[in-house]
Amino acid sequence: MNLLTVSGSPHVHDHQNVKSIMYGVVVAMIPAIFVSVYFFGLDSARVIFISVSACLFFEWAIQKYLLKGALTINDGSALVTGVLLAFNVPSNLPAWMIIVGALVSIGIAKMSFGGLGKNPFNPALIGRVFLLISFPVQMTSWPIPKALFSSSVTDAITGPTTLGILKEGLNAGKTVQELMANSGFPGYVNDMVGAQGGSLGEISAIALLIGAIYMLLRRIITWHIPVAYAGSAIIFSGILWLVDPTRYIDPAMHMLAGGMILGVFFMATDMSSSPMSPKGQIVYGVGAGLLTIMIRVWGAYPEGVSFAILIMNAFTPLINKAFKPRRFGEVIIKK
Amino acid sequence: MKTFKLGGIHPGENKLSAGAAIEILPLPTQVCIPVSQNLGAPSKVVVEKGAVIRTGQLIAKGEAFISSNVHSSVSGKVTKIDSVIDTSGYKRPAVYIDVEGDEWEESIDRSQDIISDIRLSREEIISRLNETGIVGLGGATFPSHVKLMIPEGKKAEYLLINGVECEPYLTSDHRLMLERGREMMIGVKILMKGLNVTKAYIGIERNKPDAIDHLLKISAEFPGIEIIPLKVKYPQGGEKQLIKAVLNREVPSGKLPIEVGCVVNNVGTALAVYEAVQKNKPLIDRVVTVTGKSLKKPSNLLVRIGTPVNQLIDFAGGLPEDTGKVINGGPMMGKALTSLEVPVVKGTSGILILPENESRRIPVINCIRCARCISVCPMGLEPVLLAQLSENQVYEAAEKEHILDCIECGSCQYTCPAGRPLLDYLRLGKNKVGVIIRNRGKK
Amino acid sequence: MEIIGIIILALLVNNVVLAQFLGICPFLGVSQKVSTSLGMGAAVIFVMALANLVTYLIQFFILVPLHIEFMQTITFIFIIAFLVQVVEIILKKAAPALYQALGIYLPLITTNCAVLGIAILAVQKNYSLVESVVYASAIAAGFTLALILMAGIREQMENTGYPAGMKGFPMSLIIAGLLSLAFMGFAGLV
Amino acid sequence: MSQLKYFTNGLFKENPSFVLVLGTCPTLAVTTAAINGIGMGAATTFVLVFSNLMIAALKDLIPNKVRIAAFIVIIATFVTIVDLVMKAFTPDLYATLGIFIPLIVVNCIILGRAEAFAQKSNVVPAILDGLGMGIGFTLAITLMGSIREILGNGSIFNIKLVAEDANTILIFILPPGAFITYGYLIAIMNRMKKRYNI
Amino acid sequence: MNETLVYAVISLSAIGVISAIILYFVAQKFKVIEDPRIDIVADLLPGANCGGCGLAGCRAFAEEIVRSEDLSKLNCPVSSRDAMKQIAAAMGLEAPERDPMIAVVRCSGSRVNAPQKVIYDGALSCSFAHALSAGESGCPNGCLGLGDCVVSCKFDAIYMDETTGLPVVSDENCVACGACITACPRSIIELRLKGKKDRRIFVSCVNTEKGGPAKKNCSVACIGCGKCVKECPYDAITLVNNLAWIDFSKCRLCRKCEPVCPTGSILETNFPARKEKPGEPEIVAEKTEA
Amino acid sequence: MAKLESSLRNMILSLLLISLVMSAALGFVYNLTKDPIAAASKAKEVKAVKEVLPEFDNDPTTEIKVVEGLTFYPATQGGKPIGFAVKTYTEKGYSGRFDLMVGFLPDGKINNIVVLEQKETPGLGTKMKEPKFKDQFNTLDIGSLNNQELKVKKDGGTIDAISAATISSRAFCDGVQKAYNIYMKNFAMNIAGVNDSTMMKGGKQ
Ligand SMILES: Cc1cc2nc3c(=O)[nH]c(=O)nc-3n(C[C@H](O)[C@H](O)[C@H](O)COP(=O)(O)O)c2cc1C
Ligand SMILES: Cc1cc2nc3c(=O)[nH]c(=O)nc-3n(C[C@H](O)[C@H](O)[C@H](O)COP(=O)(O)O)c2cc1C
Ligand SMILES: Cc1cc2nc3c(=O)[nH]c(=O)nc-3n(C[C@H](O)[C@H](O)[C@H](O)COP(=O)(O)O)c2cc1C
Ligand SMILES: Cc1cc2nc3c(=O)[nH]c(=O)nc-3n(C[C@H](O)[C@H](O)[C@H](O)CO)c2cc1C
Ligand code: SF4
Ligand code: SF4
Ligand code: SF4
Ligand code: SF4
Ligand code: FES
Repeated sequence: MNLLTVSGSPHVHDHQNVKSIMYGVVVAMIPAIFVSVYFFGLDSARVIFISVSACLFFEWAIQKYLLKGALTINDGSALVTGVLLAFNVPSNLPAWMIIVGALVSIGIAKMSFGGLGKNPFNPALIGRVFLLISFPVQMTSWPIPKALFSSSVTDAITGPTTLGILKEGLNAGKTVQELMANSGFPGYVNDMVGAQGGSLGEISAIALLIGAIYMLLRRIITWHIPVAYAGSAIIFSGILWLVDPTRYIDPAMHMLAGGMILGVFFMATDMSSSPMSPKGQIVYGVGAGLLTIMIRVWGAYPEGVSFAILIMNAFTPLINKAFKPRRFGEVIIKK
Repeated sequence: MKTFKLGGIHPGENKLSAGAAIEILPLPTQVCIPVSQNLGAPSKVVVEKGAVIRTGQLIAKGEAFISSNVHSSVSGKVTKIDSVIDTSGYKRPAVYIDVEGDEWEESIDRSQDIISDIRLSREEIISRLNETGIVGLGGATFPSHVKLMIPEGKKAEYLLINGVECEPYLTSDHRLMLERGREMMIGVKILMKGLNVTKAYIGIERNKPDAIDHLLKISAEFPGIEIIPLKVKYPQGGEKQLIKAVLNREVPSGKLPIEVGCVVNNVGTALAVYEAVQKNKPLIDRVVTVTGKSLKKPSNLLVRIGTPVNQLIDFAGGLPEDTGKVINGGPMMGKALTSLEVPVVKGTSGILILPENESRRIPVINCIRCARCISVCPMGLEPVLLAQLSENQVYEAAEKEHILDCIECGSCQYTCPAGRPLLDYLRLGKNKVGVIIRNRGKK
Repeated sequence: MEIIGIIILALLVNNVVLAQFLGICPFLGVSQKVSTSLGMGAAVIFVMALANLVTYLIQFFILVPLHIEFMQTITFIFIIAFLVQVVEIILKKAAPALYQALGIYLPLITTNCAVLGIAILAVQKNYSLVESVVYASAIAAGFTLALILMAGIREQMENTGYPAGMKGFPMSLIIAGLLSLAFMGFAGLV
Repeated sequence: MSQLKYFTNGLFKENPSFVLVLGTCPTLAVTTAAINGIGMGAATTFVLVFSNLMIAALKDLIPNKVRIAAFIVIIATFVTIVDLVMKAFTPDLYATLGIFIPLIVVNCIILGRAEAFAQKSNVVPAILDGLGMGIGFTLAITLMGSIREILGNGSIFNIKLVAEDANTILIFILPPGAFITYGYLIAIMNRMKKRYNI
Repeated sequence: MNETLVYAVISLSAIGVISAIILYFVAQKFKVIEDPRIDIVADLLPGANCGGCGLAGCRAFAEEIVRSEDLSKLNCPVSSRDAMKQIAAAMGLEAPERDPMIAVVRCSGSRVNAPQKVIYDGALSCSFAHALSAGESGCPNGCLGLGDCVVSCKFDAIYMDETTGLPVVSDENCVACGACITACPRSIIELRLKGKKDRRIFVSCVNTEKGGPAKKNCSVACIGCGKCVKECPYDAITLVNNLAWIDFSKCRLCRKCEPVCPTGSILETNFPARKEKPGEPEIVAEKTEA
Repeated sequence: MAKLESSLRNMILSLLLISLVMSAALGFVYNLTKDPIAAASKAKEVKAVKEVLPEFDNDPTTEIKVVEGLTFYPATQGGKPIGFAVKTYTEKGYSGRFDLMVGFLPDGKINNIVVLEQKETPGLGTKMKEPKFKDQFNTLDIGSLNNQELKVKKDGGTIDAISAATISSRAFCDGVQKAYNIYMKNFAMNIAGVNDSTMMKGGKQ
């Protein structure tokens, strides 16, 4: 007879594990990857490839030579970070900058803290913001995607994002309506399918939504953060829009343009850096939503998602402390 | 469909033995009866080595308030009074008896007749349960007569009968309700009388439709008893969850069900109560599920207390080749056994045999802070935090985070994708916090 | 509106710790626990507001009229040290509970360069008396904010564990760096 | 020589920036370029040496209760002197170091050394200690400055190392870069200390 | 003399004088009496806040010393004797003399000596494994090898020997704070006299089972045969519950008991090598203290 | 020697003594450095003026005129005005205010510009100091521009903004424009080379 195994209960386990969750996220990102390759051509495949390999390499190297712990590169988390980092940069970013971004994401934001699950900030976003601040020129010149259904990829021309056009124009004193009437403006439909300038993973709302639905169905993410985030952003931007539609963009455009959908479903939901209790997640989502709109409307940057999420990441431990789950039997029932 | 709201999981049910009728396990040649089988103080042995005793004879007397009598489950000769490593893993004093024949005490009514009118008074019921050593068979083995003695100032309104059997694999309660429903219902009536309540609910999960139908059918004969079908969700069998599911009342943190006017008993307990009160039979046997995917014949067996576990396994087809783990109880709350010689005790509801490939935990990696453990915890705790605090030995903080509320259901560890040994650390923490609180009391 | 601008600027955009590098020593030192960092924060807010009030008066009623602006550093720091000590002594006697909560941080404040730095900056910025005090309070609140965020993260790290090589200052500094990165998002709000 | 160890102490073993982690504000704030490190270091060293000297000399004249106040006056005087002198003779450097010159007053190193060392020792060790600490501080912040200047600006001591319009990692001369560089430098120092058992 | 100079001197002196006066009066008025010796004592303590003294940290210990003015019942295990003497001097008291102690691990049940009986697959915590009664070797008292003691030591004085799977105490680092003793769920670790030149003799076993079962689980278990008790010329060894224990206050390190133990469960540390008697199994080699 | 005890008298005396000595020392150093400091700041001004204007032989710092918050330094060569240096500023920089010295030739054309005090982001906004950006303004005649307005290309103007630092570039234009406007308004420049003396007197103080 074999030796018996002893352990405390429980003796059975759910079928989901970290690996299946992480690969689930990768699966959810596939539609967006296709859209970006369609619009930006092989360039975007190049960026994703470099970013993913660099992330995996740094994770491996740091674990092996610095932390000297167990090697866990195949748990999929570095893969997710790699793809998301790629999603957050323009498709024409030079290779070495992508590698710097990967080093920052994995080396500084993740492994310094001990690796998977211990990082207080979202690694991919730290990488992206680091790049944005270090290389503002390269990080803000986005190739213009080809028009929908045309065959050639116009990779040489760069131009602003939807939000960039609006911010620039509003600063110059134009009204929202004037800017949206302009012929170069992508418009709702293009923003939906992805025919807009932008980082390579954020352009197509539809592709991202498909992935998000997949993640929700597989219970990789819960509804709390996305709903709170998008909800508060819509309400806040809606109020501003009602106050003055010429100066403030309407909520629909806020949702479709820029990294909103990507951030709401893929980045704000990163488990390591977001609160744990449902209440906490709602507070976090609302905070991120408000900050995003504030930064977009009044800040120096046209896009506020990354910063808003990072700032809320900083608040996460405090939120965790303040918003505990409702305990069973917490309210003494007087009968 | 009624159920509790907070947390909960739905592990694979694997009720392999649900169709197997209860069989009587042949008498073993030797039994070993641990004399401390209930929650609470150990009992005092009242027989001597070499004594010849009968089935049902008292062998150990519970002397403290929370303790209970132990009776011989067989007739024969006491060969030694020593200790045995029992299912709890600890060495406990035990009486070893060599079986000779099956001579029962005369006072026990061994007929098959069902006696439905309850002749004893409330006080007599309580002392009868005390004499016959009835303890809760739902797992905690709390002496049943103590449960009937409602503390001063409290009042029981409802009796809840726990027919949930939410543990995967286990089917002993299921079979019992199906095959001995009527006796069980009389037991419920007795308990109602003992508690002086007029309303009882029997909660049963929907994965036992035949038991529900059967009890619904006969419940007409038992006014005041209502059958409540419940949605299948673990750990609905936990008494706090059951009360929430059935009555939507929440037992306050750190308090007992009586706080919200409830008393919870297991169906097996109800049957034992029937036998004790109507037939004067002490608790000397119980239904045990023996099951496992590789086991030839998953069964439900009526077993005498003290029978070694390996005899049950032999009866069910022998220990499979690929056995990796043998569990006393269900897969969620049971204890892994280190040896197959341990005796069946009053609290043994099942013997589960897991094959080698299912007996190891998944590899442990870093917590990814996914909060699944939080979302499944039926007590609304933060298992991840509590386990960390316990691992880092900051027990005072763990106490503040209500570690003692944990009912050790294991949902958190079941669901953790990183395979963290959450419940291990929670148990450890609870233990240490308990010690801290006791020491505080001393000062 | 002006005042709100000053507050947002001081609290978020130009956070003392994360953007202006003042008061880093206590920021790194007293950020192990959220509860202590709250105490420290409260003490700093109180002292900064008081110090700015007094230094403002000294600057414009003594130094400027007498044309001895070069004595600014020496008089300011002297006054701050003096104030802190007086507050400490009084608190210890008059409100022992408050002293237990805040008092232990007071000596640390003397060497918190943010107090002196902000007193000097407020003068340089030509703020009015009210603005100067508001500015100082907002700066101190910004200090507290950074301190609490830091403490929250450090408390969490204590629970989850982290590489031994990063223990202590390296860990705190990396967290501070990432916090500062996140706070750059507030750029341009005012 | 036994006196010498007062001097070498501050260089590595008790380096104020990397080991004691005092005076963090200037370490982070002025190290956007290597040259600033030298300027700030020199100014701090001057103040350290003279205030250590003064305090060691006057220690018996100062009653305990006004100890800190007296130290502060002494330190502040030397700081103001440095301030005035730099303004007069090195106006460009003064412009970059800005507010951090007056803040030498509250630099924890100086008051820390006054309390922990000068107050208890004689003039010569006090001077040596001040000098060692000051030079240790200078070396440390010059190192920080060099790293940040190279990475963030592609130059060192204002000598361009890369093409004029090449991309450099700008963030290193911004606040987050300061924190991160400092953090990893201390981590590396700790590791070295452990490895070589210093 | 010019004006600025005069103003500067006057204003600073005025501020200085006024502050000194205010400070003085405030200090007088709001004086809080706190024994200054607390600070002095606290300064002399190591500040490790290890709790080895049984109080909540070093400051509490200092307060307690000053309050009770009695050092004999208070002892900081971490402080050197010199430091304690200094404290005593500061207090004007005598420091109690105390022989140095060290933690000793009383189990030699390595994998080789105590073969594996079951596979343990749970949290890596001795306390937890103990609660499950699941030592892999089957010895109900032996070391579980999961290192709760290592974690508990604040002085890096215990480490796990990779080959034996047993903890080893370092002679240099251990300050006898006793944290590991509390941590070990099986009371395997004991504080014993450190011994001259770190020489110690002790029974490296805590198993209280009878000889048969004990031996079944572990080849170096103390079987309670009592040979050592008879051998000891100083009556230092007692046998309780089938387990021999050497009283270190009586033991004179004569080394007579070690060779007579049939299972080799008596351990000697840091003695010069004995002359090898042929044919005697070398069991001690399995575990040598650092 | 034993330490002095903390009696009131000792405390006051000791602090008084130290304050006295130290403030005296300070006052002394202040007096010593007062002139060099003034000289240094003047030298800086003169240097900046020299950089932005062609050769001159007067001391413009003695003839400064302050108009609408801007400082004007008239420069003459052999008594003949050869232009004005204007110390101007803008509040619109990325990090708030920065100061510029703009040299105007008598005809209103810009001769050269130097950046004085600024707090822009190193590596971004600070690129305005580099010739690549600021030399675009040399010999530029704002008067000949559309609406006489200086703008970056993004806003429909002629100036190539520093990449990723449009804000600083705009602010730079703003500062120069301000100087130009006030200069044109107050110093009634004779663009076609009218009488020099009128120009010199033009400033309304
Ligand atoms: C590119 C790619 C690579 C994958 N690699 C693995 C792998 O190495 N291991 C794995 O378990 N799943 C991997 N998967 C995911 C699985 O196909 C499957 O989707 C996932 O394990 C979820 O299964 P579950 O719901 O049954 O857990 C990968 C998916 C993709 C898209
Ligand atoms: C997580 C958990 C699950 C439980 N599941 C069951 C169950 O399925 N059936 C049951 O009868 N008791 C179950 N119990 C025990 C009940 O909480 C309760 O102790 C029992 O029903 C009381 O009845 P008794 O005293 O008759 O045993 C469970 C307890 C816990 C903590
Ligand atoms: C840390 C940081 C510092 C910046 N500093 C400046 C600056 O000094 N000057 C400037 O014009 N823009 C600066 N910016 C960029 C502005 O926020 C803005 O993105 C830019 O001016 C837009 O101009 P563009 O259209 O040329 O990209 C900075 C951005 C960051 C993140
Ligand atoms: C739903 C989900 C979202 C994730 N989002 C991110 C992300 O935004 N950035 C990232 O670096 N990793 C992300 N990850 C991967 C993983 O959580 C991340 O590498 C950890 O933060 C590393 O500790 C995500 C994982 C999941 C399951
Ligand atoms: S074992 Fe305890 S902590 Fe875990 S889910 Fe159950 S009640 Fe919650
Ligand atoms: S379920 Fe596991 S991985 Fe998720 S938060 Fe809980 S402990 Fe961490
Ligand atoms: S080995 Fe034990 S007694 Fe010795 S220092 Fe460590 S914890 Fe304390
Ligand atoms: S000595 Fe005790 S605490 Fe240490 S490893 Fe062995 S069982 Fe665990
Ligand atoms: S130098 Fe220590 S706080 Fe600034």
